[in-house]
Amino acid sequence: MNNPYFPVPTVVKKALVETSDRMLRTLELRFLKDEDAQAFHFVPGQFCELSLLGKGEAPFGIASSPTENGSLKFTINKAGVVTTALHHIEEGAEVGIRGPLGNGYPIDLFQGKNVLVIGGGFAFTTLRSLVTYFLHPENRNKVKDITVIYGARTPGLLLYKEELAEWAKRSDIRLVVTVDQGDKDWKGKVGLVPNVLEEAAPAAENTYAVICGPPIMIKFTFPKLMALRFPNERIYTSLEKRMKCGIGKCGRCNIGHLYVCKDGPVFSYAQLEKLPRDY
Amino acid sequence: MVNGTKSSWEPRILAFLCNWCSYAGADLAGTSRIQYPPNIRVIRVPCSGRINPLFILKALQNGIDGVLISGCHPGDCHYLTGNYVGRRKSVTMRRFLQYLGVEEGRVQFSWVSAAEGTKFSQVVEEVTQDIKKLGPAKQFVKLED
Amino acid sequence: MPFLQSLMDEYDLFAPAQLAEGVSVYKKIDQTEEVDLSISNAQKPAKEIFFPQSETMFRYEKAGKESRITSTEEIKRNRILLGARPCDIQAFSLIDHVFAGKEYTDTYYVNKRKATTIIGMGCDHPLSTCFCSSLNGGPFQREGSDLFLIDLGESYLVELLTEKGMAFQKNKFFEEANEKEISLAKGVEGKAAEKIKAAIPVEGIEKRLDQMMESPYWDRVQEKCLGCRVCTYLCPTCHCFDIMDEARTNKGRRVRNWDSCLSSLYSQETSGHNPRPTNRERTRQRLMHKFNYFPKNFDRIACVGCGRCTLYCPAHFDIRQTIKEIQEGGDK
Amino acid sequence: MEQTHKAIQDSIREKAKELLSSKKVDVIVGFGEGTLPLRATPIFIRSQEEADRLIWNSYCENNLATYLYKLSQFKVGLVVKGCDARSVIALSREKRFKHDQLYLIGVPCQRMVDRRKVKKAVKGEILRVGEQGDEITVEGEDFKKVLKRDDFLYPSCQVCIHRTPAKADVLVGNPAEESPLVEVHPDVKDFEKMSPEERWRYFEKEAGRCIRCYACREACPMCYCTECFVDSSNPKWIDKGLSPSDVDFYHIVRAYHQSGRCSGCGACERACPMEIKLTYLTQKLNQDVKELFGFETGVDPDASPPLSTYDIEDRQEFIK
Repeated sequence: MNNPYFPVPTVVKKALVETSDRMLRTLELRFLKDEDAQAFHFVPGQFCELSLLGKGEAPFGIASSPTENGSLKFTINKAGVVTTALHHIEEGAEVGIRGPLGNGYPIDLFQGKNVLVIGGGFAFTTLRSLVTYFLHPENRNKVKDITVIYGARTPGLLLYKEELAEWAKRSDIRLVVTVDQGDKDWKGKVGLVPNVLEEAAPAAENTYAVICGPPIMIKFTFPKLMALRFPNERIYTSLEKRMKCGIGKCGRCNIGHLYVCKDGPVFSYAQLEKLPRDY
Repeated sequence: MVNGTKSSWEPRILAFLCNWCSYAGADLAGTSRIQYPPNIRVIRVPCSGRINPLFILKALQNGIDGVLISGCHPGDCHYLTGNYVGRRKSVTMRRFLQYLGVEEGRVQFSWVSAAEGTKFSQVVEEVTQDIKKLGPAKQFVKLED
Repeated sequence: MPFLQSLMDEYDLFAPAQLAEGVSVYKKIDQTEEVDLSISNAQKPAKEIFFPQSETMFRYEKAGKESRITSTEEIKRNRILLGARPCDIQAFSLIDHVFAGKEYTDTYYVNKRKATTIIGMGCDHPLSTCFCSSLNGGPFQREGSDLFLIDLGESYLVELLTEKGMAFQKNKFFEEANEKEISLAKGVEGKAAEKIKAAIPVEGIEKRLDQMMESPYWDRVQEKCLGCRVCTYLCPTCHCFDIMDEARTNKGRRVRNWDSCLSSLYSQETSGHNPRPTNRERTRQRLMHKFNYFPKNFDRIACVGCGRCTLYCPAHFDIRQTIKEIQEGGDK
Repeated sequence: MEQTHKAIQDSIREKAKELLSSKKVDVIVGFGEGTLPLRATPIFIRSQEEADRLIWNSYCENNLATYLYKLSQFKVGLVVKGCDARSVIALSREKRFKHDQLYLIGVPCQRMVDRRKVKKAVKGEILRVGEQGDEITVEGEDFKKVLKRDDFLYPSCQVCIHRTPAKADVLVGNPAEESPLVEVHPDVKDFEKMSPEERWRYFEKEAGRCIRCYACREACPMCYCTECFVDSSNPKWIDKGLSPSDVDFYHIVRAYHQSGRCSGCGACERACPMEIKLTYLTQKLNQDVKELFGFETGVDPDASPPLSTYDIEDRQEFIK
């Protein structure tokens, strides 16, 4: 029998500090064994438990896309014991991985539709996976217009800066990057995500919105989407809750009768509306 | 390591030394080339009043054979009263451990000033002898299971 | 006790045993004298046999950048759980849903469950706090047992109920029961059933709770709750756990320990946000999980009416009363 | 005794009604009827009409001061026994609530009955309990037994010499005579007779039943740390499993942290579902603190907690 609690070994291929405050670090992991790599199939929006023996485990959304073969990316916010340790490990170090876990974004539903991606701060990780997935030549035709609105508090806190620059050059994606507060080198937009959304949002018809960000951003963005006449069924978000097992056993991440780890982390607002406010 | 044959066994003793007196005393012992047993590992703390009883228990749990806490003599505290407050914690904790049946001598206390290099070496000598007599700590050690 | 010894020769035996006067648990038996079948409602329920309070998931050893993991999931010797009462046994069928699961199988739990033959035992002295009969159970319910014992004073009537049970058909300690013994057993059973007077109205409670998420009733419920974990740890159906590493330099183990939704840390996020910041949300979670969420997922109430939470709560919180109040619409 | 209880109960109700109607307090925290024999339960009364739910009997064993942290936004009328009042005074020294937030309804305590001891005195489940003078009558399906009340008191109650609250805004009932039934806590006495090895074994055996439910901690009014050392993940003082060393660690530190703060109420021990003896630890610490520093928790509202102060002449013969 397969033991779902067993971490599969990977090594850190590359590590990169993403932000000026040095609180976010992206790890690129490669499976130690080929068979593990081959058995690993995921969709954007799923997550993994990363484990450091002796420190413990913590869940992270997969930041890379299934189309980027060979390695997995995770962007880690330094906060607790495990994440701090993940900030200190060096390239070549071993990291255990369990996953992919959770449901992921409903990619099939997006077929033939426009996609509006709204991200804030370091919650952009699985959104990067989603965008990268659809930008892949094999998948680009699956959806129509892709609009990405991404904001951070300052320019230094933006994730994946090089990729953002590349996306900006492309014609098959509309990218709006905004910061709450610019600096002397910042030439882009300055403004809060909810406000930028008002200006930059595509028409709600035929469009799915995917939104991930800090609670305060979600709180103000959601009414704007409503005002833009996005129906609840077409707004998706990825939730975070304290998790341990990641497979719906240990209990703690439930919202009502659903478990964020197993039945989520991606939910539509239509689903959330029916659930208790327990998150 | 904690276990080992009796002949080769050397106790590991953890010493919490206050920065201003006992640590300087240990330093003086060193610079004066006074010999003392190499069984102690030193952790420098700002003041003997800084010692949280948790430190003592944690050390014993991790397999340390003895704990020494040393600070400034009464009246000499760099923070005026830290060692006095520490003294109350020491006496109550010591009595409590004794009451519970923890071997006497596992946890010891001393006053050593910055000028007392010789006293420091004597204290370490005594403590080491006491702990050697007691043998390896077993009571509180977390076993691998 | 040659019968017990014969079981121990072949199996790891688990049975109720007393740890101190009036305090008992289900434990692995080292000496037959430990077994005390008169214990009907041990403090800790029998769930521990399949889901220990603290369980090593694997051990690891690190050498340089490499590491080696050794699993502890395998059960090497078959097991017998002897003397569990029907409430605890019914609880297994509830937490089976969680641990066996559809998508993921919890190998630790399932391996133990499969390797175990359950010798249940009729509960001839139910307490006034017992309300198993209100929850599809009963003091002599056989469901879940492979063999079932009924205490006849001088002997036990043994019923072989399942394939695992039938394996005992030729056991040299068993004799064919006669009419008299069978009717005696029926008498014992009937008497016990009569004893359970408490009828707790659980009918429709799931629907009732659907409407009560934001009810002020929870303010009342939480008032006297101290926020300890007694009711959850002693509950035969509570199954939450935490996973932690216990490290010592290069070696260590990953361990899972019981956890409780009544602890504030349970849902505390690293960011500082806690979706269940007060006792109100936490006591609500406990009751909702048992009487609303669990039924939604598995069509069964996650309570077997053993009464332990009521008996052992330091603030004397009585779940029977709470159920009644909920059914009456809460804040009354 | 019954009469005393009844009289006290009436006075509590009367006082509660008065306090609630005059809006001097928002809530009365007292005891209500339990649903099982030998038990009372904490209740929270917010209106005059409900005040008749308040009771007083031999089973009002909880220390209600432990609920104060939840009620920081309210004016609270708190029913306190002598030991509970001592906790309140100790909490007040630690500035745990606002000066005018509390109204103490003090009850001179008749010492509480140890429900477990009573249960163990009979075979079978107790279904009814009565009390007459100094006798307790317990009845079950097929038995009826009369017990001498004094033989069934909690150990912490047997040694109590502060039955009358040292501080109360109103005292219901006459001050109790302050002499202990026994001089030394029986469990401390037994424990001290043992050799060090036996003592350690006994301690480990008791602690060995621990299920880490933390009922002892939560029942204690003095255990209010925002983050208890057992819960801290960084530094992680101890692991969360059942390794004897971790469990011993917890019990030593939980008890020791009560040095000079414990009122000796025994709530920790009463809360434990595994019946682990705990007051032989805290009571010993109380004795030590009294002997070494002349301090008793919550008796003198102006005395500093002993471990937060010092005396130049403190003992130090154990220091090299």
